[in-house]
Amino acid sequence: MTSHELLIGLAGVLFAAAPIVFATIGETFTERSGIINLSVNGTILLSAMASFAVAVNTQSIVLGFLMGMAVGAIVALIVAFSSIALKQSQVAVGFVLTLMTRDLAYFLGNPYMGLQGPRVQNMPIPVLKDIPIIGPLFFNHDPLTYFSFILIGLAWWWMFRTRPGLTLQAIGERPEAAYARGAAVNKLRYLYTALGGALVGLAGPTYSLSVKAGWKGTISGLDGIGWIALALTIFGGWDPVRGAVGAYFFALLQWLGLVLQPYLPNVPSQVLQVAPFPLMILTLLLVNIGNAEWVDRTLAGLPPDLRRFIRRVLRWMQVVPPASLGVPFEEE
Amino acid sequence: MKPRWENLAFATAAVFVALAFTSLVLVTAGASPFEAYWYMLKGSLGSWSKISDVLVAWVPLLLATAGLLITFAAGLWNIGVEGQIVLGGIFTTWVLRLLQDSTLSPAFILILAIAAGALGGALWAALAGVLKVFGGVNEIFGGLGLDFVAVALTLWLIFGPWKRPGIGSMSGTEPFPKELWLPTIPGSRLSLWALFIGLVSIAIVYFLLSGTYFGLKLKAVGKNPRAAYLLGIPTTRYLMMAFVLSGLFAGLAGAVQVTAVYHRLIPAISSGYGWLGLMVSMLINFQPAWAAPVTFFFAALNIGSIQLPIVLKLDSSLSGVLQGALVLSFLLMGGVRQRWLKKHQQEASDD
Amino acid sequence: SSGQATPAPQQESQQQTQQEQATQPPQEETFTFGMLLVGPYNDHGWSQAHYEAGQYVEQKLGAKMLYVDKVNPADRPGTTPEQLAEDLVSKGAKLIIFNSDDMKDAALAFAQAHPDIYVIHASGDNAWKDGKDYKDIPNFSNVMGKMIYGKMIAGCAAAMTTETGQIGYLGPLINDETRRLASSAYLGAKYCWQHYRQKDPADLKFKVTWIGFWFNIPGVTSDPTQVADDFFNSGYDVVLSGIDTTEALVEAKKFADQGKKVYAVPYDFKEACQEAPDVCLGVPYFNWGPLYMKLIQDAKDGKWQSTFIWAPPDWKDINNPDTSAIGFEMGPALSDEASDAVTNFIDELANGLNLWVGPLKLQDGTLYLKDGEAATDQQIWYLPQLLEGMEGQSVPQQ
Amino acid sequence: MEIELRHIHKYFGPVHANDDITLTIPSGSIQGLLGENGAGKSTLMKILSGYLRPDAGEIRINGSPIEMHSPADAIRFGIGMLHQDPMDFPPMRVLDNFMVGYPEGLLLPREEARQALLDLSAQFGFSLDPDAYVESLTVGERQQLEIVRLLWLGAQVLIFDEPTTGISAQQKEKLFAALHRLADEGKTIIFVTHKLEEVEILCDQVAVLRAGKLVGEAKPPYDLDALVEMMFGKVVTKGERVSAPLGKPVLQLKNLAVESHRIRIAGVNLEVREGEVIGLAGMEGSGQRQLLRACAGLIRPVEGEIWVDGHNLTGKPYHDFMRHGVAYVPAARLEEGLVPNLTLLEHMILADEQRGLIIDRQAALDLTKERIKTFNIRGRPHSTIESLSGGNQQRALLALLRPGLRLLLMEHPTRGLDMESAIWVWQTLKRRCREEKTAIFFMSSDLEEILHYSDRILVFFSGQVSEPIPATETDIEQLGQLIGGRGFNTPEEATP
Ligand SMILES: Nc1ncnc2c1ncn2[C@@H]1O[C@H](COP(=O)(O)OP(=O)(O)OP(=O)(O)O)[C@@H](O)[C@H]1O
Ligand SMILES: Nc1ncnc2c1ncn2[C@@H]1O[C@H](COP(=O)(O)OP(=O)(O)OP(=O)(O)O)[C@@H](O)[C@H]1O
Ligand SMILES: [Mg+2]
Ligand SMILES: [Mg+2]
Repeated sequence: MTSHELLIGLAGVLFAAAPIVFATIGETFTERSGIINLSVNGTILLSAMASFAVAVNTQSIVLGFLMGMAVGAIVALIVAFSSIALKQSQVAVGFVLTLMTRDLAYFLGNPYMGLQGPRVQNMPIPVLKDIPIIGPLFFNHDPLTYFSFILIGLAWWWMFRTRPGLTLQAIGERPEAAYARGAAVNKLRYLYTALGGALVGLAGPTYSLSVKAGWKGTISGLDGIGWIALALTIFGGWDPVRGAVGAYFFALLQWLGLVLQPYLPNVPSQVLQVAPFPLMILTLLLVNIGNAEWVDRTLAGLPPDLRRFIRRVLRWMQVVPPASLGVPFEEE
Repeated sequence: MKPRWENLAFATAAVFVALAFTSLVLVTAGASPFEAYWYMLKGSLGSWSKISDVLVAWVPLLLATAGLLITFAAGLWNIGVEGQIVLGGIFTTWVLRLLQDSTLSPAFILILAIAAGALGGALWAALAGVLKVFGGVNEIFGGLGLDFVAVALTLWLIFGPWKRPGIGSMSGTEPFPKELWLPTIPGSRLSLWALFIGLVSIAIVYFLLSGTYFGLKLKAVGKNPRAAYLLGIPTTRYLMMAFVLSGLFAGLAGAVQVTAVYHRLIPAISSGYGWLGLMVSMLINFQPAWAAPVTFFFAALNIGSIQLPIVLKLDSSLSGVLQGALVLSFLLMGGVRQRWLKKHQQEASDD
Repeated sequence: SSGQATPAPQQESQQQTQQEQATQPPQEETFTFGMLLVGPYNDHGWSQAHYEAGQYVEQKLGAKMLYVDKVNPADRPGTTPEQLAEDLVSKGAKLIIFNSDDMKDAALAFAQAHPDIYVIHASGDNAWKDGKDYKDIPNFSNVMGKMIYGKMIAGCAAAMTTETGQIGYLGPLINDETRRLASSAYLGAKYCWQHYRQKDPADLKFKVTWIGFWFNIPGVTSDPTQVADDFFNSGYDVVLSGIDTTEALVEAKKFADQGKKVYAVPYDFKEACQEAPDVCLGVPYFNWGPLYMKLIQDAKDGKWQSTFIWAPPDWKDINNPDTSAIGFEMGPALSDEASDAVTNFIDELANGLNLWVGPLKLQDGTLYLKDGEAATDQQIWYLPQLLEGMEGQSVPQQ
Repeated sequence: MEIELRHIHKYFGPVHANDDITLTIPSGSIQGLLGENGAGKSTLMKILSGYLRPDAGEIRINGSPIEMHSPADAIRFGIGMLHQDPMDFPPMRVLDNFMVGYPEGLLLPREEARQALLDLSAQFGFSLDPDAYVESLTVGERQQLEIVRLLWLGAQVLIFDEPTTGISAQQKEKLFAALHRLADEGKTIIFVTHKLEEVEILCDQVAVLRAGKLVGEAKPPYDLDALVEMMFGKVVTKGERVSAPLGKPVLQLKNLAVESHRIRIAGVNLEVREGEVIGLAGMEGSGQRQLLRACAGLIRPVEGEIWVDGHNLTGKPYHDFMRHGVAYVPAARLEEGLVPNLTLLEHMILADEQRGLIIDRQAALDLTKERIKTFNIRGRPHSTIESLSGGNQQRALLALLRPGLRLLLMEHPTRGLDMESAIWVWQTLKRRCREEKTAIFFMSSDLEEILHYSDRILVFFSGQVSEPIPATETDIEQLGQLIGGRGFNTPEEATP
């Protein structure tokens, strides 16, 4: 494989990862505010279908995207509402929604199977695209991919560098304290759930109007993406940048899975395709094992230096979820 | 006061909401809701053969649900159940392949194979359990990952080592000889043996969770593991047992799929019964007593929905929409109900 | 037609008795047949081709079609094709079409369980007396179009168009059928490359990438979109699709919009080109209508015989909807000289040009056909590997 | 600012937490608020700080009624509250904590905030590292952080809800000095407590709550007995110190060392004998919890040995300790001690040892009823544990303990209980010591409790452990000094 092909291939990875980046960052926002939206997988399918349908009927890509984001936001708000107002389990509601929206997409999307819809066009950035390496890698994409790049930085900046971002961390960490300091906890939770949902919804049209243009019902090949995004949110330790890195890693593995096919004749193709999932489990294991009680017990038996060393390593890997993730908060 | 009629009222309201929503969806698709429901009913309970088909689908769903009720009792979201069903199917197939040419009696081979299926599911669940209990990996994502791995494993086996002579095909592995099928009622696909396994399993689970120390301790561990530990309950052991038992029933579901439904290993051997089982468990608010009827209803919806494409040219994923709508509206109505009760207590205490 | 195996005499007697019980209904009542489609009836691919053939029979014959689509365990959990077929029978179907290799066992089991119902299994070989697993079931027939010709023509169109001399083949999963079709495409491409473009076969790159299934399943198959992109990115300027979905075409369009000169050839369905006309070189498609027409007519008239039909195109006019089992619809993107060449190639085939003659070696170098030896239908049908000169895997990994 | 609370009512389900409270707090003064547990002090203050909304009544600032719907409003009116348990964000850094809730601006005013933090802490002699993590701070430091934060926000009315629980003697002095300064600057201070001596040295006037009602106000010089009577409706006395005769050793700690990523305790040698009560004194997080847990096998020691009844149980898990008659009673009842959603009955079944596979409900029911009577728990066998009052939850917790225990390890056995309940709890505990020869090993942040009920006392200071001090040979002052670290300067001194 020539270096040029490699470059193009990697650019393709960045392109293919864009929707996963959207979904992951969206979920990161939602969960940072203390709400788990488990409906991601179905939401992406429904928003992909709905936005494609709208785009086909109106021939307007923009309307399509708006539709997709609206769908995402609405589904997410159902989760938020049933948790905040009705005190129902977020996991339960989210899980039902993920299955229901999926079937809804298949049912309502039937008439749009295999139709030809509009597609987002590539938009190379004039001068920049000619820079060696950087150019083809980052500046020869469609607007969505650019937005995915921007979003990563934007999300990180918002969460860790702005005052509202600090409040966001606070309401997810300890809502009662945030409330005592004047934060409108539940209003904000609605807001960020909707925002996160909209970003998840954005992933739909990014597929159906760009990355995997078209709607093919059960064979669209989108089922499963949402779960990956959810896992990446944890893997990223609720940090948009780490989450995005995870998304790129996943897309990269997928790509390697096929470019390596000829070179690894004895490796079943399924192995490379499914590799991200064991890897996901492994990473979750690494970032969580530090919290396990038996580890402490075992460590206590070890000689002091080794013990302290391992402790330090474990604490370094550890990711700690927002303390009130999934816990509803009742304002007086 | 009178919670009896209250519950009834809210339940009916929930059903009504769900039907209303689904009808709306149907109308959007330009179909007559009434017709759709009618044909689904006819297609599921309209004749004995239809009912027997529903029962065929009912058994594995019931088994998966039975297992899930145990993990739910322990406060665990065993989303790995899909993979556990698959592994049950794989292990069963494996044993059948090993022994089908042997001189052992078919009955004996079948028993071994089904036992192996249970074992397979239990092992796969144990894996998720170890990750959760000793690795702190949230069972939802551990299980989910293992689900994907299980599917990949199936495809690999079907297109690789276990592929049919010449062709690896989506139709799965070479079907097993008839004598290795669970005997069915003549003229139907329904196996009384499978039915028996299903009913016994749910009975066992009901008994375990309602009457025994094991069930109560499991509940305690589920609701507050740290307190349970201080009360002297071996928490980790109980969590692991929950996983293993749950996986065991899921594995049985897989075994039934292979020995009584498809008679071979197919790529989609789980038929999504794991997901459906999770839905049912939520719908019945994790009470074993309701598992049998509600799973039957869901199976009926699945079978009945086949009429939609045949008669009305509608996509049968509608059944999934209806099932989802039901569970969702029951959850939401549950919330509404609690608010309502709270408000009434408030008024009661004020005056 | 050539591929048809005529039933042996000693068989006919029992088949007669068969038809006694099978065709009682008075003629005037409209004949109802059922069809089980593995995919969505509107998938713009394999299943839709069957579905429209059914409609064709409906209006030509005044027969009535009942169908169920998405007949696969993933989409219809807890149901088996037998069960669905019985449902159709209970609604009056006298003949059932199973349209996928995946329903092979179901079709056989059903046929054996219902001797009074005619069964057609598309793409199977159990009714083939000279086949590897022949089953003697009077009410069971196989049909298949000789897509090998369609693929040869597609390959030719690719070879006439490619500028880089690199042709990609987007393969589904590896089995006899898919090997057979990919290889046919290669043979067609090689022939036109060599004889019409006067180039050395050694300079023709023909690479097959298997995604692992008929369509994309995230985390399970390779992503056809990525595969197509990868082809186009690494210098392959024509991609032939062997899968159910149209990623090759869609992606070709994307690259074309970016100013690249790339093309694609979809598969299965006559109108497939419409999804992206300006990059479509044409589509080799199945035309099941005439085949079903014949068998259903026979069944209706009580002339049914268990047969294996592997029908070649009608060489007089391969796109004749009433006579040709497979066809090749030229695409808008096919240049004039290229289309002339393709037409020419078709004529040569019509006049008996056979590309399945030796010397041909298998991918691992073992001899497949001696010099001048013509392959038998069996040799072609059960092709054990890809042919020498093709890149890509021949057998699924163990 | 002058604050007026007029006819405030607040209900929690059945509980009338605030019952028609009317109170005027002049500006520039320190107002004390006195009352037993559950009297309604926090509730009233939470209402004043907008955290809770009153069911009836109004709040006036400088004579004009104000509308308050949330803490945000209160902050706007310049009212800030230091909650009973610090309302901060342990995993965040001090500086971030400081900035959470800062009203305006899109960007974080990092530098400005850092300056303000350092300046303000300097003014009050606090030492707060902006970049430290809050979880690594002592309760006292966390309070200090809250105080400077409130001042930075420009609060004119500062509410302190029991700020002195679990802070050292010096920290307490610092705090009081700070409060005086603030009052002198014209700020209005409200100081919530149930410790009379604090009222005495600090408050310009005091109001007393009982069972949700305002039962009286007083100005210096205070008549303490009168205040006590107002608080409890009668005179309450702890009664005589009683100690059980000591028997043979139950628990032996040999050069024990415990370590967590936060703190390390080393070289603990101790022998606890039958019927003996040992109290662990010290600020929260000084290591007493770690030691207590180690003695139950909940934490594995890194060095040394633990012997129970002559069995070496070092490194064994808690359940092995249980088999040797050890029981552990945690402070966080609903988090660690009891199982929410389960009923009293089910708790009894779980605590009782298992007979066979199937539960004999009737037998269990009888047992539960009997226990409910003996431990006079206000609740029914089928009432869920979380619906019980704190005190009754504590009673339930004691009712779950099996008879014939050898060693009982307790965190804050009477936290959240009013005096009467506390006294009752100790009566039952002491009875165990006498009749069952049980040894008790407990930690508490209430020095009086430790002094009054222990035979010997261990004092902890940031991981260092004092020699056991006979309770009869020491007093509050000395303990206060030790807790504050005086006489703890060198490890040698701590553990010779
Ligand atoms: N969120 C709540 N839900 C139910 N009851 C509550 C709640 N908060 C307080 N109460 C009840 O209101 C009464 C007053 O509680 P409050 O916290 O004001 O007492 P307090 O005077 O602060 O006691 P302490 O000295 O222990 O802090 C108590 O009976 C308490 O149980
Ligand atoms: N989380 C809660 N859920 C339901 N009811 C509660 C809750 N918290 C408190 N209550 C109710 O408020 C009443 C007082 O609770 P609380 O624990 O404050 O009692 P208290 O005033 O502190 O008395 P005690 O001295 O027994 O603790 C209890 O009777 C209880 O029913
Ligand atoms: Mg209390
Ligand atoms: Mg208080």
